[in-house]
Amino acid sequence: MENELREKAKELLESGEVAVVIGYGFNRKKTRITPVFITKPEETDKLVFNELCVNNLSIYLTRKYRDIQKIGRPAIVAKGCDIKNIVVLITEGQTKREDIHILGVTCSGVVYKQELFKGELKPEIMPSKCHNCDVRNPHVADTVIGEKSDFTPPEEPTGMVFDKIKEIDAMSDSARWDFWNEHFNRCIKCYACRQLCSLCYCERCITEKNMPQWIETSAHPRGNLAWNLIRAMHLAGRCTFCGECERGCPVNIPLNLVNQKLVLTVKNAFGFESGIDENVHPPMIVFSEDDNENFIK
Amino acid sequence: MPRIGVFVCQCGNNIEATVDTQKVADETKKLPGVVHTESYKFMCSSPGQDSFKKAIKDNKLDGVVVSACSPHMHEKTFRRAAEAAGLNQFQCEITNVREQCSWVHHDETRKIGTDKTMDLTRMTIQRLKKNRDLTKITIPVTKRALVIGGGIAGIQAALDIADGGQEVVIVEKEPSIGGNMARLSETFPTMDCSQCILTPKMVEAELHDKISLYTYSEVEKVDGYIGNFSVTIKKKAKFVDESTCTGCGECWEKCPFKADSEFELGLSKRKVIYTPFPQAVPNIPVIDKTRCPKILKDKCGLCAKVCGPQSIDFTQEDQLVTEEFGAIVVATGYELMPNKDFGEYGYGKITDVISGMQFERLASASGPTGGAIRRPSDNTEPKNVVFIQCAGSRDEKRGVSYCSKICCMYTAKHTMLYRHKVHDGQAYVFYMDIRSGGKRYEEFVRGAIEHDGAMYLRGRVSRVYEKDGKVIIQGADTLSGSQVEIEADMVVLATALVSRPGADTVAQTLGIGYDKYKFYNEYHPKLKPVETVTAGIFLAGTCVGPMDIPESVSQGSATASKVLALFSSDKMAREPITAEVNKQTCNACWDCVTSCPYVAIEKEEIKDRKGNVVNMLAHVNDGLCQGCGVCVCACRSKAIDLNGYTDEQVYAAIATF
Amino acid sequence: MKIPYYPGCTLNTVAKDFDTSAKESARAVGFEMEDLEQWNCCGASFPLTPDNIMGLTAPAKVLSEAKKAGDRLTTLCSVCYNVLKRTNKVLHDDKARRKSVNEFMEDDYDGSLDVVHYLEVLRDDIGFEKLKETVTKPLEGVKAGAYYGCMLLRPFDDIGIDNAEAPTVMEDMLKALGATPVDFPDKIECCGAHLAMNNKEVVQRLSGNVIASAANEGAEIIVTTCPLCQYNLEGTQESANADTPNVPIVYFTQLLGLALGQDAANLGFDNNGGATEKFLKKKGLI
Amino acid sequence: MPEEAKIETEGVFEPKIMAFVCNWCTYAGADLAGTSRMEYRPNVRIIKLPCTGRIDPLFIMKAFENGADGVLVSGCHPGDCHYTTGNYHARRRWTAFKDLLAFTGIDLKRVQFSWVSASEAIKWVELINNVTDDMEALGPFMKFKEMNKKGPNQG
Repeated sequence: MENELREKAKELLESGEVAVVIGYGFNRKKTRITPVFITKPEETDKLVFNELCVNNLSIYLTRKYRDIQKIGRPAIVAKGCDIKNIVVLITEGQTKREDIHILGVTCSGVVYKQELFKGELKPEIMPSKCHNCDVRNPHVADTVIGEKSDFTPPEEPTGMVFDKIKEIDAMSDSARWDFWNEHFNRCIKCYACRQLCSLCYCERCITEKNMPQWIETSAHPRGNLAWNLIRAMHLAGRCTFCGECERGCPVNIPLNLVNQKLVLTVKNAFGFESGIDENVHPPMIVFSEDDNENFIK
Repeated sequence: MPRIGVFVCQCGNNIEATVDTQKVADETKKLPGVVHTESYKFMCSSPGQDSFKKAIKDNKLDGVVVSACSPHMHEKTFRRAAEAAGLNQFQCEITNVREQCSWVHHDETRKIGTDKTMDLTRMTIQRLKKNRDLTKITIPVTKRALVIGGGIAGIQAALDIADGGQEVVIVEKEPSIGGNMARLSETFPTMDCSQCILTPKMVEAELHDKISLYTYSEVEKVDGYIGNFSVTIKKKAKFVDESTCTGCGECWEKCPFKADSEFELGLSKRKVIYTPFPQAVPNIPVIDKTRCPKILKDKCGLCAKVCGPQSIDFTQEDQLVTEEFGAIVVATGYELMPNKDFGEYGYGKITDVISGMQFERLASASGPTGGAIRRPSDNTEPKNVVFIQCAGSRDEKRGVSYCSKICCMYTAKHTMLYRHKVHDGQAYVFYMDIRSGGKRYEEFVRGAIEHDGAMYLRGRVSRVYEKDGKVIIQGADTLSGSQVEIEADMVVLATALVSRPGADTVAQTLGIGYDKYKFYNEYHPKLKPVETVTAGIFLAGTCVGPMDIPESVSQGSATASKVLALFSSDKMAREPITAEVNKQTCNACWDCVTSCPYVAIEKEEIKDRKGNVVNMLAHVNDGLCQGCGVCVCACRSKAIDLNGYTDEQVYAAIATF
Repeated sequence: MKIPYYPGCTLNTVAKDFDTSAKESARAVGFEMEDLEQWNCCGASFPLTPDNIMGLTAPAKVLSEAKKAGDRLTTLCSVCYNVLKRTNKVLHDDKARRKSVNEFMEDDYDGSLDVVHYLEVLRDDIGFEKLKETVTKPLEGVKAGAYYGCMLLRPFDDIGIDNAEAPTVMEDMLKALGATPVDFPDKIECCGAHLAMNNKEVVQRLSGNVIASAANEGAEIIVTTCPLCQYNLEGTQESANADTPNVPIVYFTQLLGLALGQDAANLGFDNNGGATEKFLKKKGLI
Repeated sequence: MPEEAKIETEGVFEPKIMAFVCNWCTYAGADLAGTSRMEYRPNVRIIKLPCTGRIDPLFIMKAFENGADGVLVSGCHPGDCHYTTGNYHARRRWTAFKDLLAFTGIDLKRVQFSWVSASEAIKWVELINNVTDDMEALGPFMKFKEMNKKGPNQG
């Protein structure tokens, strides 16, 4: 599979069809996977793909990485779940489908965090998204690499995130409040969640708008709550549940819970799943006259 | 430091009774930035406004708060006064302390009212501090009006606008203007012949040098905004060259093929090349391309052979033209409810059950029977005719909930026309209520009953069926409390007036609202009856709801006055409550473009000095933006803000809370 | 396909033929009607006063029982259908009355049942096209007038089986059976209904009108969905002082059974008026 | 005097309710309540916006941060929006936001949504009275107030 990937990347670079291949490679010590940006055909051997490739590389397609954009037309190695983000980026005009070459890789799951990997990909070190993955075969791609997966996701989503959401839903208001307060209180406003998120591509984040300062920038519980809730709102109907924000959070705030909660809301209320079709507008900027309004008096 | 003035109105005793306005004035004086406060008996009075202006000048105020009645009442008044005193009018803000405080909290100790007034005033002061000077937006105006629909309302609007010296285009989808009124026989309550009063207007419209008629045409697309609409019109192929056709009639005389006449509602035939009726304007025929054998299979072509000026052109195609207009009058009219659903009235099954409009054609001198009342099945003169009112109207379950308004009157007219033409005939009318409000209307109905002997039966008809060449009507007469059965020769249904099929599509094309019956929504049903929420688009006639000819004509004239007012200057000013994009922070995600209800946000190309497109960013079109603020919420980076309701203003108000 | 079925008092007694012919025919077209284990009278009339809770309890009990058997309930008698369907709607839509009824019955029925008439099953589940294919003995040359009466159609908002003013469901069925449906003006008029108890003259006048109206349009046989209509129409014909044409009055399921090839002896034509068997013999159907 | 102290000393709790309403329907409805001299509880402070479509979840967060015990959001009924569709957009936004707030443990009685037309003065009055009652029953929004008291965390 890796050979196939390298061959294709080489071909793309040689033909000049793309100027850079954004992919996965090993770090110098060969212990960890890190993003690599290949511009020379002879360097395509650096490309790898394995169960450690958890990173969502779609972030390098955004305006946050203008230096990469400047190199020229990119090819990007992407798992199905990463492609969902690319689809959202296309929907939101951040890139054009024809401006990128998607090297879709079939995937049989990745680790939740690389350091958990001890030579074997056990279910318990895989994130919830992998257990429920419906895109192990890339759904939007120019080239698909790897053997076809015949994995079918369970009808009812399973995994820690979903269990925890159910658990929280069943809690009392004050228990929920305490749960989140405890987590959000830890927030140090480092914005790693934002930095890692390919859909947090704003030229200026709302928290950096200081006239008026809607969200307090200090790591005060009050501002922490506002930040985390408003960020979740900004991702409502867009978040693909890639999990990068939670993976990157240095204080381990379970952001997957908030995001998945809204993914479920959007799915139940508006029948929408993000990252599937680039021609469908995200649900929060459109409406249906028949939307449920039983909560409105 | 800002220099703010606060003016607390006592409104006689309306505010003063529950609010200690002097205390509010004294307390607010202590707030930072407030340099002048006063309490006054009637701020909106002339002396009140004078002192307001004087205070602005004397204290060199750069912002004013008036704590008084609702801004819906006097915001304009005070803003105008502020402007007169040299202040930008958007530096004047109103606190609503009458409708939303003093009138709703009846506390005699005045504590509640005073406290709340203080709070509200403080919020307004903080908001005001974030106000920016705004200037009214000026938009150039294309002095050319489009009238959609060439019925009486549209014709009247066009004539009045044209008489006011401005150019008008009437777009009519039928081959002739005239609309439903052209079908009518005589009109209530004066009984003058509809065609006699309508035809001169039609001709006048045709001959007016400021009016262009686009018949057999439909509006396809509307872009732009008030003063600057760009409208694409489809001119359907007539297969007749309008510039050379003389309307001699040779072609339709000779055409050997016939079809049901739409104008005559199926009561007679027309040719395949035809004008809908003899007085058609323009008097130029069209070829029905769905039936013409020449067009369908290249056979016949007789019309082309007999045409003197060689005007027939079988190769013509539909044409799309795009033209600029400053205002649009929508006068698309009505239809009668299709009656196939009225099982109990046997409509569609029984030939001699006809609609009121079909009766108009029977009674019309130019109609299929030359004005003689003949029933459709066997062309005999009906001696007993039953008129059933409210067929579909006021029937929420299976018809429409509203009253169609004109049926009581036209049914009375029908009974009269019938009696005038069939002297020994008897008319029966089943009615629910007789609604004859209007000048000389009630007298008219009385005339039908007392002079022309129509038998009015208050009650509903339960069943209509055929028996031995008669139409049997079973119904209730609730006044005598008995059931009645009438053997009639013909039944006339006063079917409900409904909007035209496709009225919703037209509304969507124009961007105007409509109700559940697809009648168009007025801006305000009482005070802005001919305006729509979309500036520059006006409504006339029955596309708004059932109305009679005088009302439709009045509305036509009313829209004309609105259009002429709009065209009275080369530029128009409008409130600057519009969204604005910060180009530095726009992500070009186009969420604003998608969510905008007005298509007011465009993708603007940003070019470098060489003219290469380097970027695309959102741009708000001031002419189209109505200032709802949906885009502001859609924008995650808050690169859009709404002037007049900026984030800073709202934030300041919340933060004061 | 099995559908829970509520027979009702009349179909269990005087209109037994209606019941058996319907069940037989159902089997022939591919569904099974299962009698409810427990049932009582439907109440026989729907209470029109909104505060009459007691009037709702009998049908509510039936519905609650039916819910135990499934999500749908079918029935044949127009009156039972009308009462059950409307009661069900009340229990579904009107929280307050649902609460009162349930409190009284110590039950928790929520109106979630789908009450359907046998004709609806034929039309919507089986389909008249399919029915037509199942017919083995087409009723060729039989001019049949479909008489609906009141209860099967109205009030329209509550019942909604067909256009209340110009219904066609029975005509469509008759067409599928190979018969020639005859439309007649009085097909949805009242037969006189319960006035059979105390005012026979009215019944004779109204039922007489119906029969005359059908005969006038050329109907040779009248088809009903209601035991009470059948009783009133036939009773009117048989009464000595009525001057009405002698047209057989049968249940629609009897003709259905006949067309589906069932043994005519089991369809109960011998319990219909004398003219019935004669007519069917004349047409060569029995 | 800080609010909590006031409750302790005076035994009264006057909830603070912030209402975000649209200019065309609810604001006009509230005006009509005034013109009709109806009486209602004085605890509400209205912020007028052109349309419910302009009401950002940020406003609601900020209102709580500034000590609101309850927030009311109200606009035109579906189909009546002055801007034709602004309220439909708002409705979507609220659907997601209310779920999120509930998930965080905020009692949804604290944020109430309503449609009040320009003619529904009675509905407005009842709404304000009910919301005020609800807030009184719930008591001061201590969750937020306590959070406000906390200092910045030390990371």
